[in-house]
Amino acid sequence: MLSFIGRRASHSIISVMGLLALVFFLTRLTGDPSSLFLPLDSTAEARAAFARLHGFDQPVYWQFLQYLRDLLSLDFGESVRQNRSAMAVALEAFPQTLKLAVVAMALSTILALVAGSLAAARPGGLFDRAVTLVSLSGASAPDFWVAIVGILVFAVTFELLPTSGTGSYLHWILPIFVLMLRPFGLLVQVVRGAMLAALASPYIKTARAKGLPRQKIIFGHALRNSLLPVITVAGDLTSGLINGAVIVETVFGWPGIGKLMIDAIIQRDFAVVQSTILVTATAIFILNICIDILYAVLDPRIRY
Amino acid sequence: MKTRHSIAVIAMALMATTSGMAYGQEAGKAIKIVLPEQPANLEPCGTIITNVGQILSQNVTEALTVIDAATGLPQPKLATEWARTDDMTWRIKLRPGVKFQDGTAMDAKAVAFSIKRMTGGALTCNNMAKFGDRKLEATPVDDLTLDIRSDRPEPILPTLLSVVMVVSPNTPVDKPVNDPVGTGPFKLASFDTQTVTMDRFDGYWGEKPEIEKATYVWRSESSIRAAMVETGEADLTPSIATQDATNPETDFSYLNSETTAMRIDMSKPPLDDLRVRKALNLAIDWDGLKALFGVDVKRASQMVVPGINGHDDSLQAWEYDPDKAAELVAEAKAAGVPVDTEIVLIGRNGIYPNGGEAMEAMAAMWQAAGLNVKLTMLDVADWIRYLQKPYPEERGATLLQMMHDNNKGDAAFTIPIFYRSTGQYSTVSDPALDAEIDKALAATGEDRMKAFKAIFTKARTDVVSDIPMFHMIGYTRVGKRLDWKPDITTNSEIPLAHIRIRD
Amino acid sequence: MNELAPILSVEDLTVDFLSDGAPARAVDGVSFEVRRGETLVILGESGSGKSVSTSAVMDLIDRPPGDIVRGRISFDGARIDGLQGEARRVINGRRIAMIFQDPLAYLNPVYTVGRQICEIFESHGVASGRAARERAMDLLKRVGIPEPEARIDQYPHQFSGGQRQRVMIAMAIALQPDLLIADEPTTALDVSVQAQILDLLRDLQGETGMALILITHDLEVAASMADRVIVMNRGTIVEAGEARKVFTKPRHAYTQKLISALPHGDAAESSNRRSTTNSGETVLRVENLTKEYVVSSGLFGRKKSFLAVKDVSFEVSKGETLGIVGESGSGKSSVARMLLRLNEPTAGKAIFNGEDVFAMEERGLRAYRRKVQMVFQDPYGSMNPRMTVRAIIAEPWSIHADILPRARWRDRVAELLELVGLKPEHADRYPHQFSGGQRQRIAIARALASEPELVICDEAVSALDVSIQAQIIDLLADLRTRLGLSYIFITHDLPIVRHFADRILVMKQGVVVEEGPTSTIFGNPSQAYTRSLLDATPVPKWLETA
Amino acid sequence: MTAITNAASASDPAGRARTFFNCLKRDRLALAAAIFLVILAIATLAGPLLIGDMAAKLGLRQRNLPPFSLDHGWLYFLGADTLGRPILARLVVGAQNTLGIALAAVVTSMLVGGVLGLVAGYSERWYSQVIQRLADIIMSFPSLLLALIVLYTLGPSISNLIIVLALTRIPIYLRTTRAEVLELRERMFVSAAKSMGARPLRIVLRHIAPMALPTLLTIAAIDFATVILAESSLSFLGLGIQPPEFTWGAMVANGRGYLATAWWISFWPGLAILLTTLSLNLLSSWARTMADPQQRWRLQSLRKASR
Repeated sequence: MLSFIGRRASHSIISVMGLLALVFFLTRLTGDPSSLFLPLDSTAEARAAFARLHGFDQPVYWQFLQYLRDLLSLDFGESVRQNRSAMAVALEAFPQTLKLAVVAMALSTILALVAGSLAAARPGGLFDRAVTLVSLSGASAPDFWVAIVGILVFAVTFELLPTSGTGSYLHWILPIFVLMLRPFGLLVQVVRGAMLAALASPYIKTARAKGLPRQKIIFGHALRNSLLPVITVAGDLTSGLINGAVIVETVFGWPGIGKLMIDAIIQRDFAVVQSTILVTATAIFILNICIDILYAVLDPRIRY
Repeated sequence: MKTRHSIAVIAMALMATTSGMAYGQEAGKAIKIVLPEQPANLEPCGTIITNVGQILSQNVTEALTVIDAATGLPQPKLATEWARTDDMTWRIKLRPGVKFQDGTAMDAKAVAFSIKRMTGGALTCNNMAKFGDRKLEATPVDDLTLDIRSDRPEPILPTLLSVVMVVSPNTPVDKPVNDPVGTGPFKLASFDTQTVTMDRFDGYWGEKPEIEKATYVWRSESSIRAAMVETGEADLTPSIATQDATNPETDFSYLNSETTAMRIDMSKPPLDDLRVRKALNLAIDWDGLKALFGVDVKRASQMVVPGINGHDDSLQAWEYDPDKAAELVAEAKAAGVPVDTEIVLIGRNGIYPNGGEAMEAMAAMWQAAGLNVKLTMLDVADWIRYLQKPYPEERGATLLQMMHDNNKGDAAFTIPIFYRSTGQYSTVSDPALDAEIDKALAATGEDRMKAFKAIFTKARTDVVSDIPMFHMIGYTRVGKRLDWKPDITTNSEIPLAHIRIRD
Repeated sequence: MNELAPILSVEDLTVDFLSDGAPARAVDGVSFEVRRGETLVILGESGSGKSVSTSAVMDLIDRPPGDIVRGRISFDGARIDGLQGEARRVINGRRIAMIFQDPLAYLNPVYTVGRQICEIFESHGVASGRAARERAMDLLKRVGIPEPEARIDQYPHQFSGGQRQRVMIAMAIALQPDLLIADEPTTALDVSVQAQILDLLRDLQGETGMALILITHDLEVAASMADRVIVMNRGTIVEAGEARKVFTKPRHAYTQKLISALPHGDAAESSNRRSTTNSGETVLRVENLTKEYVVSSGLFGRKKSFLAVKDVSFEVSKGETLGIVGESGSGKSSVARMLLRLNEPTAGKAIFNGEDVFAMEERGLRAYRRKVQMVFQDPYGSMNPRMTVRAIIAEPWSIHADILPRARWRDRVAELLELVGLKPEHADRYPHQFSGGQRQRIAIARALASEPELVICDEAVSALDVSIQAQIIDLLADLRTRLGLSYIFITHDLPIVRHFADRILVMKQGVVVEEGPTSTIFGNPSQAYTRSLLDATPVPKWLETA
Repeated sequence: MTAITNAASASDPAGRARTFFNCLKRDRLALAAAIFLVILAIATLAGPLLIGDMAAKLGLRQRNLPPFSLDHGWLYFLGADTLGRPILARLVVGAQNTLGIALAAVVTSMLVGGVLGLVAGYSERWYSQVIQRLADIIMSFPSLLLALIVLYTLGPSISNLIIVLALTRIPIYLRTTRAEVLELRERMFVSAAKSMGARPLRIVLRHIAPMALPTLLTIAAIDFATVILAESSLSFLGLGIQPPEFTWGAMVANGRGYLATAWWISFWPGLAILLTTLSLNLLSSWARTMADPQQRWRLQSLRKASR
């Protein structure tokens, strides 16, 4: 197990380094930051001074070597626009996204487990059809559209919820709801499918032959065995959220890392792009390792 | 059954606690302003950036002068009077008894420090862009007097000084800051990824503002900003979209200092032909197009708004005349102009609300007039390559969507950039016009104004290197609690001291 | 005992499985009964409806797609068909219990065996917590699991096949049911383990006096356990009666056919299926073949290795059949896979026509793979389900372009199909449209397509019903004679090779324990292990008790 | 030996199509979805020829015309957009770009991901590792960031949009294919082919790829929906398709500012996206049931024997 984690970690480090290098060179291809950072009517002289100040006048490979050298001393660079350490900027935004992602994923996983297994208990029944239709519809609507309509309906028309921002628990409801739509829709399908497969499996016959109560068969035996595929999908969806709650962050003014990353690349604030990537990629790799460990915990047959 | 019942109970309880609750309105004289964009930093040298200026200008930091929105002329602020001592030098008298928020006295040395910090080159200063390549040198004469010398005659230096934010001499000279200390009526309290807050500065030299505390937040969607003011979550939001400005009680329109236009690349055929350029102006259904920009926008005939020194009120904008346009195109074609050449219309994403739709509409109208116009929408970075010299070598005939903002009161911030052959955005190359522009820039008073007007007339009728579209309208939603009206300066500053709270 | 009223009686049970077309009748008008303390064996080949009948007793048939058309099931005097919910729970697990063929699949993989046993006590309200655990421990001890204290917290996959079946039995007898239904309980097990499990069932029955319904396709198992037998074929009962009578004087033609196909018995010694054309010329010589696997085990696993095959040497002559016999884990299949270079050996040589197979490069290997073919245990699995029979048989020719010109393929496929006893028009069908025996014929046709010298049969008949096994072996023997082939015939079932193999190699834990001519191995085995394999073959019950 | 199980019906194509259709009829939701998709396909292919010109016709005098009125002709039945163009015509024309982009992206990512997955799964050489690390990198590369970088470096165009969308989906196919291959290559018929001397290329193409394909196709159906939504997200951020080209996603994004005043501008394209993706999801779930022998009976008309 330890050797497995070690192997995974070393793979992850290779991948993160590859990712950083890729991002470094790709972002440098997107153009000169001075044209965006300085006002339109700045002089060429001012632009040259700006480039010199931030090292953009050096060849790209040289910039990369310097970046690597600085990385070794845990210097992740300065944000050109925010006038402070890029890593500090990224680490400030990351928990905001993480909070959203964790809550949204936890809720949608739990709800999907309940709804999906109830649907699978009577496949083709009214509840099954309703759950399928509702969850898939939610997953099929453009999220920004749902978000804006949600604000207009719940915050403006009925004044039940705040429009946006952070603060009280009420501020969480709409963003979480919007974030949950897609994971919930997909997970319900996964749970339902896995449950149907589990319910048709031999050990369920044994449980029935043993005279176990129905609930115990469904939730104790079938659901427990359906968890693995659910966790795989939930893990992928979580990585997606960590990387890309951009829409929700933008609409609801949630100061997360997704929006930060997008803004940073739009403004060519390269150091911030690098730092956000480093933070999210590390988080995702840690998440993946956690999922592998969870696998081993949930399925005693898996040994690394 | 039982669970369903309890869900209903929870839902009811939730509604009971939330309905009728008001968000964000803190008791007392505190207000919340919601901006379209997060300020990346709060460096006082970057106040010409809209979201920095709207927070800092007139609130935390003040300049030596301030531009009068109505006349475009500089008014005293930290400077009380100024005079030109020779061609190159202005002598400034400072307001006595002014203190920075850190307790330091505002004196000639402090102002010289601020000018040096700005021009020294140790940090990237956005506001410097307004000075172009001028060199400034400030020399204190006594405590409250200083001389500012420029490397060439500068008739409008007092106007330029309105972008020089005076900061405490304790500010680091070589590093940008996010905690500026100025002389303004408000003192910065906090700045994080969600809010900027500021408290009233009790040692302020001027009239004590009514507001005690201000909070700034930001949301990018206009409809959500409008909704926040509507629900009382915020008190004020600048620049909402036309379609969101639906409530005449709270939504104020004001002519801002922006002028939208299309720049015609005069160097490439068929755009090198005057008839084609005129046809471009005539082929647009201006009244129809206006609907996209908001009913209150003003049709523009020149690149500066009324109130700017040099604006010609008598200059008429082009009218919609599709027949005449077609006629001109036909004429040009007959004269051998390759009017069928593809003309690339370059739009910029998000340049102003409905900007993309406006480009689509204009492209369609030009196509209807018989011109081969193809629309391409570019991102800022790509778009800038076409905006600024040196232009891309491989470009063909282009029309470029642009928006010009002159809020500095003088056409000198407009004319040389667009019409002088060396101008950064210029496609004009006319030595006679260059000479005329140079003369106008050196002139003062009435002469200066007349010369500018003549140039604008020439640009509109004889040169036609651009298609001025509209003087833009900003819509600001102001909560009913506040007594304040936006004006032309709102795009660059929201002076909290002017805001009153209704009882 | 026979005077007692039947504990279970099934009358006129008819079960359909529904699909798009006409319903498929799985069980048709089946009636039987079983009394306390009695063992009823339901004997039948796959698809005969024997499992469906007993599943109906426990309400384990999913409806739909299952559909009980009619029938009446009474238990201890009361009707139990149609019972649902709580009423069903009183019966299932408490009064009737069931064990299944494949305990690895039928045990929940994610729970410890202890938990799965305790669950019965808990959900029937008999005991819980520590008490339940104590009782589970006793049960494990009773069914012969060594060190139950340690093993109670282990998961099903950590047990061997026989132990898993013991765990299943422990679960089944937890509440001392009146009736135990055992559905092919020993099918996947080695003969020696099978004997132990059958003994255990017999002992338990003796202790508790429960009734036992044993479902099996294995005539010997049936004979060794049954008081009474019913024989099922295609959903109906073809013969029923006292075990001894049915086995010694079968009346129905189907039963007669079954019993005559029994490959065991001394008559096999005079079988004509053995080779007649052994020339003595060596085709393949294997020397010191060894395979070592590296495995890690446990949560913080250390690397461990074990020898799957150790120092195995043998020779195969032209026209000869070499039988390799061994129980699961004996390394016999590893030998086969290495000989085809599907796995690489750790050490050793295999000389085929003078060349070392393990030293062959790409080219030589391809030529070698023409000359040596394999017939796999599961004919269905060894054929691509998306290919027609024609494409399957022609595959060797598309791999080795020089065997046969494309124009001749069609005719040759027809020839080969006829050779293995199928019709040429079968060529356009897909594997799933054939029965198990037919599929194995197709697999043999494919093996013959490249005109091999040596065919390796890895458990080639183990998955087939008894009556089919004999047919396939006859076919193989016939082909050997006609085409001059050599065979390596790998199996776990010693009696099967008795009348087919010329020489036999007995393997145990990767090592050859005994080697010799077939008659010597059967008549006078020198090794205890070989003897134990022969002895483990069940003996009919009436002989034992007589 | 004479019995050949369920002989003729399953192999003859017409019979199979009928069985298929019968199963579709049994699942009302899937049937509705299929009908919707067929109508959509017809409209997408034929519509632009008939009313394509109308989609670009300006009508600044009828900006934001409300729906459900026939005063301006049936094309304006769903209302008009911010430039007064008929929404109905734009929906039909926009479908071509929307579905075309999604289809191209899904097919590209399926092919590239599938091939890489076959290689990574079948080969144990160094490049298998490289492919997997690359997949890891793309998986942890935020898709929107990737989109931005590609669009900034290559410029906005439909083909670049397809590249972006395809690139972000490749790992899904790669990982699925690899997992399938890892399982399939242990299957007996692969061993059989190997023992007959088949070369790796033949084994992969003839035996493994066709078996992995159904799984990939099921994923592709859901992915199609995902790509349509991803494209609309890009449009929301201003990075999607650029005017004058448009997709449903771009229409929703453009109309979002009018939700409070002219809801129909973004509602109809939003509904089109929702119905299309919903239909694909429903059909994909139907197909999964069909493919599972243990579950297929749920879609069959179970005729009981007479009692």
